[in-house]
Amino acid sequence: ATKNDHGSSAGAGGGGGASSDTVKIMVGGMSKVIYMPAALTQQLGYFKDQGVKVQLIDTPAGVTAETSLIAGKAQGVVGFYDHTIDMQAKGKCLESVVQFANVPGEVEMVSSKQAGTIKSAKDMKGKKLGVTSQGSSTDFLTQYFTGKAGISTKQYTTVKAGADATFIASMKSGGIDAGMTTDPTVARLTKTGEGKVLFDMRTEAGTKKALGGLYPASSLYMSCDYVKKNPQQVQKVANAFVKTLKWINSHSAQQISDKMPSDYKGSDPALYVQALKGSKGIFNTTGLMDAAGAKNALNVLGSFSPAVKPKKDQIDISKTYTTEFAKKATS
Amino acid sequence: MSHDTLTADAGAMNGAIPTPAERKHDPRAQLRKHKALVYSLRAFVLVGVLAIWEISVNLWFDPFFYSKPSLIWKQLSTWFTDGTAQGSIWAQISITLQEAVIGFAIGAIAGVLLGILLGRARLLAEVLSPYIQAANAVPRIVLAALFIIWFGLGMSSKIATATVLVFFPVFFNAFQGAREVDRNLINNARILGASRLQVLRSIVVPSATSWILASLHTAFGFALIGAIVGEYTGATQGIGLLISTAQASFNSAGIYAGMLISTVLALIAELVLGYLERRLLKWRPPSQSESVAV
Amino acid sequence: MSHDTLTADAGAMNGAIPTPAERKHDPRAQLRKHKALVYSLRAFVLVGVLAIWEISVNLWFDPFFYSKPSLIWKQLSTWFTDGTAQGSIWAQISITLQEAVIGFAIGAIAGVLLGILLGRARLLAEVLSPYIQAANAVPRIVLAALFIIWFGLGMSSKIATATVLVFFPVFFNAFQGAREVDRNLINNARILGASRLQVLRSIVVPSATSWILASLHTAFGFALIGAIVGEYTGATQGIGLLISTAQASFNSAGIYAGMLISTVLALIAELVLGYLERRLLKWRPPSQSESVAV
Amino acid sequence: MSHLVELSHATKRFVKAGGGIHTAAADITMTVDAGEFVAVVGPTGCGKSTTLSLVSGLEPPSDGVVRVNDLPVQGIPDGVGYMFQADAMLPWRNVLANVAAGPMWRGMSKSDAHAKAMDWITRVGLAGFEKSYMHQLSGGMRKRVALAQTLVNEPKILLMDEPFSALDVQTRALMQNELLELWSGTGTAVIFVTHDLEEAIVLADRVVVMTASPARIKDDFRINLPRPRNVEELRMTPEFIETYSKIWQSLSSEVATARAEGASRVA
Amino acid sequence: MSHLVELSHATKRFVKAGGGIHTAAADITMTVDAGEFVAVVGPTGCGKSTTLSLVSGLEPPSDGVVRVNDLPVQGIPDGVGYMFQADAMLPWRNVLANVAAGPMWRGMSKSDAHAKAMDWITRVGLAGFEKSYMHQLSGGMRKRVALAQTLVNEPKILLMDEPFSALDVQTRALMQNELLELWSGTGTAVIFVTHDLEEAIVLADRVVVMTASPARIKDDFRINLPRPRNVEELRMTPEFIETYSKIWQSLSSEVATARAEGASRVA
Ligand SMILES: Nc1ncnc2c1ncn2[C@@H]1O[C@H](COP(=O)(O)OP(=O)(O)OP(=O)(O)O)[C@@H](O)[C@H]1O
Ligand SMILES: Nc1ncnc2c1ncn2[C@@H]1O[C@H](COP(=O)(O)OP(=O)(O)OP(=O)(O)O)[C@@H](O)[C@H]1O
Ligand SMILES: O=[N+]([O-])[O-]
Ligand SMILES: [Mg+2]
Ligand SMILES: [Mg+2]
Repeated sequence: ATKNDHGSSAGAGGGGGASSDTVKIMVGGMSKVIYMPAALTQQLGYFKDQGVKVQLIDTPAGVTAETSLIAGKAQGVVGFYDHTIDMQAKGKCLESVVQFANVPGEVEMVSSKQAGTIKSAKDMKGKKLGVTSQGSSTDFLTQYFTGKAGISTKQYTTVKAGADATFIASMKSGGIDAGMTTDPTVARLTKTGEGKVLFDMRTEAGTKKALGGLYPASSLYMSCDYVKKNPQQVQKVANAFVKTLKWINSHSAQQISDKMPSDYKGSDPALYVQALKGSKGIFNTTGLMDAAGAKNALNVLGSFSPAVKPKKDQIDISKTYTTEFAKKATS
Repeated sequence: MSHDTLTADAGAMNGAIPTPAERKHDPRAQLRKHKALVYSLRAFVLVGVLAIWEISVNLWFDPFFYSKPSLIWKQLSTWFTDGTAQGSIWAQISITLQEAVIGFAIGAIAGVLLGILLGRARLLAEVLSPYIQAANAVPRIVLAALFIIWFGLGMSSKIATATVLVFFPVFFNAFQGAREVDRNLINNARILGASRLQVLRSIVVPSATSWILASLHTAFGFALIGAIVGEYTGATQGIGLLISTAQASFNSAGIYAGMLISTVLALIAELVLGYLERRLLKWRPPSQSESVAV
Repeated sequence: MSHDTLTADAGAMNGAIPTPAERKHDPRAQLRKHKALVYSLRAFVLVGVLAIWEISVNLWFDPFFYSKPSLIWKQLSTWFTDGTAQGSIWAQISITLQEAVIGFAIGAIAGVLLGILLGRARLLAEVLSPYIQAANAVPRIVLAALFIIWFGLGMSSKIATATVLVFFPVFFNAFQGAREVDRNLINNARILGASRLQVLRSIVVPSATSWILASLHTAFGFALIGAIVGEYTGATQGIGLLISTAQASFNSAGIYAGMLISTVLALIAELVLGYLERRLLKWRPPSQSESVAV
Repeated sequence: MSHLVELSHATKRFVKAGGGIHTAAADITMTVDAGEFVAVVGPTGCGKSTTLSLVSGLEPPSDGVVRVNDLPVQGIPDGVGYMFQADAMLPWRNVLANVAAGPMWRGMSKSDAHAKAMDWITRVGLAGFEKSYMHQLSGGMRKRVALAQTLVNEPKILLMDEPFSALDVQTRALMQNELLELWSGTGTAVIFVTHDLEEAIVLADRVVVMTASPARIKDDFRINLPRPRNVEELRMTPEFIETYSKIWQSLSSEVATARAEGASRVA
Repeated sequence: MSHLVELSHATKRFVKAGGGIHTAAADITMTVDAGEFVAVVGPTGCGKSTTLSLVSGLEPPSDGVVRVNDLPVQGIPDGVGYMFQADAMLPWRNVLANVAAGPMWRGMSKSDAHAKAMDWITRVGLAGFEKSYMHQLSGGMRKRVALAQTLVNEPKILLMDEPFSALDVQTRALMQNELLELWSGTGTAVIFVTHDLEEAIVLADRVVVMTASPARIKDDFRINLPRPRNVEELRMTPEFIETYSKIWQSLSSEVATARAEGASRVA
């Protein structure tokens, strides 16, 4: 593996890895169900089949993944598509190469104690709403659906509740009244009855209800520069991922679970299967971007992200994704 | 009276005209001169580092990652004039400071008490030390998450993180300080009638003071880190959250600005500690370089 | 020869029959007895804590959040027999240990050198100390993220995090230790002909040894934390990643098991350090409670 | 046969550097009664300080028994005062606070303790230095602080390890006279280690001579000079000179042994 | 008029506890030539140690000049040896390593330094203790280690601050004889602080008497006793007794002054 010396990061295009035959892909939480294709492809051996060396690097913070990519320390990221829009606003070119899902896979959960009072976005006034982090996609999505209901960010409290156990504990103890999270946290809260689903953005219908359109999220994105310089390499990776997407579609949650390392299933494998069941539907089979969805994502970010808002009109959405590789992979 | 014990002030008041030699050796003038030198060198270092940073980022590096002083300054002035997304910057500072101060107090007191206790009680120390050693190796970042689960998202989880970070360095220094006490002093005190408790209070604690103070120098910084790591893991307010928000929105100037605020807080705490140290250790012989020749 | 300088062994070899009084006061037997006591008390504490944990979780708490010893044990045996998602557990341990050891070495050496240097160079200390103090208040968790940008995703960013965590406590103790040196000893050495460097090597460093060792007791724990925090921030291997995976999959037993492995590593390091300490400080008068009466 | 202090077959061994065993005091049997002033002399390094530490309870004997007030010594016996050979004052307290420490630890009020301490500071000639810290005093001044610190407690058993060795001749004579005055009639037992035979004879009821290492009791001379004694005058009397030469003979052969040993150990 | 050591109007002031200024030595003017043995006596706390520290270069004078080898003292002058009043041995080194430290710091090889150190350890009567650490030695033994440590360097200017005060009479006499033997003919200048007037007269070419605090030079007596001197024999000669009483008069009035001051300072 090549290590870039940090002084050369002006060439933030990520071309640093070009000479290397290992593709480093950062994953914003390997055991998160929405990023499951990463680990699953590895488990299925599809990278090897394609003759490409891929190293998956786990990081719980999507932002670390993206920063590493821009700094040229990695060649790809499995994470939220909307970061590519954000980065264009900041003058960096990233593009989604394989789009795993056209819905966020996020769920707005309401604590069961509040389930009686919070029935729609309008009821969020004065509540404590959990997000993974201020400034993150979950924060923007929350601002969007509350904004649509006429509630400004000043009218509720945004709480950084993290994901996982801290989220669950916070919901249980009343630290948050509602909050946005993914599987398996959703599955756990539903199973114990500590939380109820308010907006299910794991389905197209639920996403449209909450956001008025699709919102492509889980994806493999890379720096435009790297993609341009290494088309064969990128194609191999895309082939592997698309193959995995198809595999997901043709197998049951239980079968998928059986393929995954036991560590990802934690102490309750049944819960993991439950989570897969809940979220499996978000993945498409082609790896292709839904163009309208991409526009909607720009719309959401353009309303709330301090970085995107002022540049909303200059942003060329077509530069934030490519369907070239996914198309070839499917054919 | 052959004892020449005028204070310098009394001499001046008596209208005594200082001889040239006396004037040359006026310790206060020397002290002033030395202080001026130190402060100007400090300013020089600061300006130098900032200038190198600004220039090198302008010439070679990507401000996206490394930011630069002028951007950080802009970020700070935005925060201080327009406030932050979470409200007034002063509110954030006050929250983080409260968490750090409370965590510092609890951690330091517990560290000193337990350190001195174990330092003097050999069997207890032998039995417990592997466990304390082990506890010290628990990653605080994981603890911060556990504390949120145990204590909730409020201040208490951050205080707990700060406490834990402060406790260990203080404990280990107090422990060692208590063990290093000159045996002669203890023997003498016991002979003079000091009870075990009095030996502890009058001999062991003062002997360990410089050890404890040395650890406190690092400890407030740790308390701040604890509070920030706690906020970073989950919170509604505080500097840690500011940093995390800046990180999430790729605002490197914000990250550095947040860290800067935290370091300024640490420096202010250090001033207070330095004052305390000078008061507590005034009995100490001046080190060769410090002694003021008259 | 009225000097009664038989070693105990020589006495035995000469076939001298120990008098009852001698046998009663056999220092080695006493030592053995004391060690047995210590070890059994340690075991007692361990078993007690584990039992209370297990029972109270069974009765009152939610094992989802608090886990319990039996589950942790199960997790550990899975890891050690079936391996982890990232490969063999030994590989994880070895990676984390390498990062910690290298970070520890760099941080400790830098801390000792700079601490002693600044401890003896007063002006330098006065000029730089506010900056060092400030640097100490930078949250390591934020640094870990920065280090990934600076040093990449490999081991070096974790080593850097470990180094930074180790550096400060060692630095501050070495600094204080260098300042605490008995002035008489330095004067005597200078009179006897020691150069500045020789004074540093022969007087200052040995004098500061107990200070430095005290800080090293905490430092290896910090090195492990640094490595783990680094891995936690982004990695392909290591104990930190194990913990982070366990966290993300609600496996609280996994979190505790990961922490347990890290603490065991710290304890092993402590054994090594303890051995080192006894060797380096063998000149020291035994403390009252330790001295072996013959 | 109740003695205030009684050592019987007391022995003290240390583990030496290198693991060997060094016997610092061997089979010491001696008694001191209330009101008795016993001086101990012996070659340097023979074990005098070690013997005092046995009586003080700071070190347990390796063998034999040490009794104070008819009870085997365990911990520090009541009423013991011990002026160490080495400095042991608290560096972070000034002279006044150091001298007042004992009475305050024993429950006296601060103002009483300070008044009493000030009295003693004056007696040892350090008035005006009560606010000084230890590092600001000369060697002799520190010794006098230690003396005041010990005496302010009015001990019933007074152990003194070369208390006057750092003082100039006249200060020393003054201190000796002061000590005799204070002691006379109080019933205090004094064990006084010195390497100055003159001082031993001038002060003591008995002079105990110790052998070269390991210390054993070699001789025990009773000094029959009349009290109250004036130190300056006594020195010229024929009784004094006779006693001196008797004890000197006993002592000097020990010192010679000690020297010879030192030499033979290398050979 | 080239003297090896020359103090002219040297004064040393300290900042006292509480901020006042204490003059420890005032206007000291004296010279010492190569090969001269000067003893310094004076009341305790008058400023004798302070004067030595000026000559050693460890403390700069507050006023006046100190010259060694005709150069104003800055830092430690070449060829100075200084045996401190207080312990200053390295506790983490054993006796041998402590004594060998000086030669090794000055560039001697380890084996040579150890051989030379061992020779000196034997001369001071500590053979057999070379592996011991400081805390394992008696007070007198520690003093002898310090003596060996200083002499092993063969200094040209030897400053000694009460070197023999912790030794028993006979060891002391032995050490005195040894010192004289070593010194004679070497051209070494010795400044020897002692509170024992007998010792001063027996050893020195000149006895300097200092006043009560702050130390000034009060008298400077030349001792015209023939050399080589035998310490034991000399003590009984009429010349000795005459000299003793002359110096004693000078000294005792100072000691009395010091005492009176101590008393007056409280009133
Ligand atoms: N802690 C110790 N460990 C080993 N040996 C020791 C220890 N303490 C004392 N000794 C040895 O015991 C012997 C007697 O020591 P002690 O201090 O009692 O002598 P002393 O008669 O008081 O001598 P001085 O007149 O020089 O003070 C010495 O040889 C010394 O080396
Ligand atoms: N660092 C200091 N600060 C303040 N005062 C000091 C300091 N060092 C010495 N003194 C004072 O200077 C005076 C002279 O001290 P010095 O040690 O020179 O006396 P000395 O003649 O050697 O006495 P002794 O015979 O008792 O050793 C004393 O009154 C002492 O209190
Ligand atoms: O976990 N930290 O010590 O920053
Ligand atoms: Mg002794
Ligand atoms: Mg002196």
